[in-house]
Amino acid sequence: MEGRERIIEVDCITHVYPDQTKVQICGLEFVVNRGERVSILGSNGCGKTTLLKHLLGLLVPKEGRVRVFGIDPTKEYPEVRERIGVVMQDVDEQILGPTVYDDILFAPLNYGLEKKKAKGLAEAVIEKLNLGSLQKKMVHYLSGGEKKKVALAGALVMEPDLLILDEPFTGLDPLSRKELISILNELNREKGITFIMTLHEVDLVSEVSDILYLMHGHGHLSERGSPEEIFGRFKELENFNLEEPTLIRLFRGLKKEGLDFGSPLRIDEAIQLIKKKWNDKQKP
Amino acid sequence: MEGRERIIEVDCITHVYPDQTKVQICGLEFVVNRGERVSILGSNGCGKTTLLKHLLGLLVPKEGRVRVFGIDPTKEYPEVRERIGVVMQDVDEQILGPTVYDDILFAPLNYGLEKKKAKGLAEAVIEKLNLGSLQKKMVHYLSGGEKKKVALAGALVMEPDLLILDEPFTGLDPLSRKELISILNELNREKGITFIMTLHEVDLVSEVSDILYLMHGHGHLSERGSPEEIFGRFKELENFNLEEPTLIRLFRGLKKEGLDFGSPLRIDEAIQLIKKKWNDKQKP
Amino acid sequence: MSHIHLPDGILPVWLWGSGYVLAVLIAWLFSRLIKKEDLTRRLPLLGMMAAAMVLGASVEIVPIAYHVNLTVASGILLGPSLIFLATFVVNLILALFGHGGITVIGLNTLILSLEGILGHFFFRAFWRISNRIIPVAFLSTFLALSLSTFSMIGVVRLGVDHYEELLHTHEKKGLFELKLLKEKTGHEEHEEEASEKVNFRRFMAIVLSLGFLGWLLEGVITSLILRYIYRLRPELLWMIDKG
Amino acid sequence: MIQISYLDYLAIEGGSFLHRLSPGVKILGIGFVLLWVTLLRSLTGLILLYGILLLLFFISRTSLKVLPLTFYPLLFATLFIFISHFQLHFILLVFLKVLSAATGVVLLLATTPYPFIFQTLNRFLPSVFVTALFLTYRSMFILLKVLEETQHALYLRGGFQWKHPWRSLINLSNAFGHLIMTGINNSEKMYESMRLRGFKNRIHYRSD
Ligand SMILES: Nc1ncnc2c1ncn2[C@@H]1O[C@H](COP(=O)(O)OP(=O)(O)OP(=O)(O)O)[C@@H](O)[C@H]1O
Ligand SMILES: Nc1ncnc2c1ncn2[C@@H]1O[C@H](COP(=O)(O)OP(=O)(O)OP(=O)(O)O)[C@@H](O)[C@H]1O
Ligand SMILES: [Mg+2]
Ligand SMILES: [Mg+2]
Repeated sequence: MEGRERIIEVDCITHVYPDQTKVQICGLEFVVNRGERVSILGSNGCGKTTLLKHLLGLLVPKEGRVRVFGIDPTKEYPEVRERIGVVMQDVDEQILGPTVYDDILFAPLNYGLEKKKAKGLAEAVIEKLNLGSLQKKMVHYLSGGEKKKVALAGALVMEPDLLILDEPFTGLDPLSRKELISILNELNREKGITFIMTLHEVDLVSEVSDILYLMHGHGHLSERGSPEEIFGRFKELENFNLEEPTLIRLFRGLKKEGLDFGSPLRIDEAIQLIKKKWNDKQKP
Repeated sequence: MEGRERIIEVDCITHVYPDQTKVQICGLEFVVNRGERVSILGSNGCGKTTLLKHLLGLLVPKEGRVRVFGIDPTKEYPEVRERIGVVMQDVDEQILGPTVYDDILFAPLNYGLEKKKAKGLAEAVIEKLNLGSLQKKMVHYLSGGEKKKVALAGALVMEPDLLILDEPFTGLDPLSRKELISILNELNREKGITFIMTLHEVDLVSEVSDILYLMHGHGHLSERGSPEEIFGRFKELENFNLEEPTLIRLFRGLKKEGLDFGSPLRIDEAIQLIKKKWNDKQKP
Repeated sequence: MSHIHLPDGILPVWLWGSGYVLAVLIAWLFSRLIKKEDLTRRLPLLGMMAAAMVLGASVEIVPIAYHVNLTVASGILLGPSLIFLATFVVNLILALFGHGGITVIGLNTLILSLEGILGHFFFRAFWRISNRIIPVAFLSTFLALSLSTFSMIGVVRLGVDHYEELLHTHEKKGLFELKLLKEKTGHEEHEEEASEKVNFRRFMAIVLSLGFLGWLLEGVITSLILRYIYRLRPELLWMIDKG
Repeated sequence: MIQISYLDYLAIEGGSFLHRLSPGVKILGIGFVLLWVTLLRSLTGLILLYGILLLLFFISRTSLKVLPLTFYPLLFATLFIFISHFQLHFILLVFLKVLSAATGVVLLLATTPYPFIFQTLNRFLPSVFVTALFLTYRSMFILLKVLEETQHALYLRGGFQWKHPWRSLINLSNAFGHLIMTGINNSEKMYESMRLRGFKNRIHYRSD
């Protein structure tokens, strides 16, 4: 991880909302290197969205410093915005319509791409996200999950270098989740796209992230590490209003009963571990 | 299940949205008996919300019949509304504020309870859902998950007989989910409250439901049964844009490798199954 | 109340024509006055208030032909130059839905924006005297609406020659009464049959007495909305001054 | 107001020759209709005009559901007739003027998606104005949704009951404030996302 280009640095920022709610994003420095997949886990209202809004220059920190691609987003965001795709938590107002197709075309056209090129990009992303059947639909007639998908398409269409996603899986059905995960991972693998997301689905964390941050209280960042590492230290998680992933809980339970298989995070891993132990046992 | 009072009956309704999108909730009859915990699973845009809106009399079916507590909700909903608590998918506009406390008091005061009694109820539910610290906050200033919790509080405060919840877990952090599950189950056990919910979290289904409906296409209800029963038939689930719960996938994988432990849905069950098999093996 | 819901083709051409010219002239003037950044920053608020005005205007409270205007609330939030732009947009959209004609957009904009602009200044003036949001908002709305109704009557007055001409040369009964009835929807008008000439005084009496109800209603609604905004996001009310 | 979304739907989904006609031509057409309506005093001329418009209405297979929209301005015309000694000639004249203008406008909207109309206006109106138009239009849908869901919430949670008129009135007035506030918040979010997605000072659209 060392030596890679740092594209995001957040240095202990304080935000005070108009009603005096104070969110202090501090503790650890929040750093993202190019090509990393970063997740942020934390309880409701701990400040995840607040952090992301600072990265986008939508909020102005009272204290502290934010750098995105080396610039201060509150001042110079327009310079980097073409390189950043965003899906915010509240998806309704992000869709500008009138139809799904028009909405996806919005960014390419407004960034001044040629019409033909813009259409090509839009069609590619529609294909990728399986939105063909919704193309012509008016955006205000979509179901909750459909809106989320359209917003994702709008963020992906410009093939950005950095994706900022606030709870992208919320409201998606399981298959769409799986598809989204594989799209994101593919983008990361093939084009080196960096992404930062918040989520509540602990079971998915290990599939979509290299680096996991834990946040609690009002913005306190207290852990940074790989998902394996952090879920390994299971005792602390309850403080973060978190649960361990299902597999971790299963294998911890087994350990308590005297059966120590290890602590896998993925199903195939888990199967291998159990199988191995089982076969080992057979031998003697 | 037989012989119990049927509180909901939906008989093959057709709904046509203004843009001619047709949702036909048909296939199986949708029936809910008093005291049941019912879940509906299905892909994005398949018609879950549409079904719930029909139960609430918010949409008028073009064809077909809906009965809730024996009445037609499009006409006589006000007669039963005190007995029904609702959380819709889009939580933003459901909270009428201005503060969290005012919002939770809203229903009790409107149903003509005395101020003192109303306050008692509100405080009980605030306690239960851990909303103490947000009480005085303006509802427009809440985070996504906090809004969901406030809406849930507003639905639970009147201690309704029937709860209708559209994706109640979406956007909640894991601990809040767990708490909500235990609150719901407690209400069901102690007061016999019936609830109907839609959700996308397959891992939670078995914890919150006796009966599971699967919906696909545009409203087609094709399965009804206990979660165990339905997840047992895993091969069909992909048609529904569904995945099996993590444990089912794990144990199916193990079976493929020649290790048949059974197909549990809950972690404690799973631990017992593995342990038993393990010990059995030790003996000979 | 001050909305002229005239269909196209009834006011004299010179009248609605000069309405357009004046409206465009004022728009041009305002666009010189306002800073570009200020404008873009307040566009979302402008869009939302204009949308609220369109929706309000298209829901008629039938028995008194009254509809919610929200011009004063918008005027307070947006300031004089933006409210002008907003009313222009509102009238154009309403016209596109057939609510009010396309030819009268200019005149409507002048009258409606006058309401918003006056409301804006009244609100600020009264606020210096008392800091109680409800009475201040109510009074500003009431006054602004009544003044704009007078200005509307003035505009209608300008067309009298035209109506009389129509009345006598073309059909026997006149186009002027159209205006009159518009404003007094649902009221019986008995002496009407007798009159062959445009009776402007009676017209004024009816418009003003019905207008009075409208001013009261709008005043109540506006003050409730402003109270809510004052409680939640007071900074919105003074955003203009801080610039 | 539900008609707004329905008109939109018709405009986007329809495939008749009127839908395919360039928006500029259609706007010119409207200008022509209005000119006719303003200047003409002869019944036959107006009957002809209205007939043409109705014909276009059917040729373009525009749903009859939006036809009532063209009757809205008749409300006033009818009242007007009420005091005019009921001369048939005069009644017809006023009705036809009003109907023709309204039918023309509704026809335009039912066959042309709004961005196209705004875009065409963009040629002779300043871009700020067109952007404001666009924002207003989108805000209308946002507000309609907020309106609908606030109504639902009031209904489901017993906020409006004839039994308790005073409480209901208070709830309604609060809901009004809530509505505007939510609308303002939402429009700000919408604007943020426009900026995040490349909006500078003017909207670019498919028809550019
Ligand atoms: N506009 C606002 N005004 C005042 N307080 C706010 C505002 N937005 C958020 N807050 C408060 O700031 C804190 C952090 O909110 P934030 O939205 O960042 O939480 P979050 O971590 O994204 O939570 P969730 O998981 O529920 O989305 C919360 O306590 C919330 O109540
Ligand atoms: N107001 C509306 N107008 C037109 N079509 C609609 C409307 N609401 C929903 N639909 C369409 O009806 C279908 C069913 O929508 P519904 O909201 O019931 O889905 P859902 O099962 O709740 O999906 P999700 O899991 O995404 O919430 C979808 O195809 C959707 O596009
Ligand atoms: Mg958040
Ligand atoms: Mg839904």
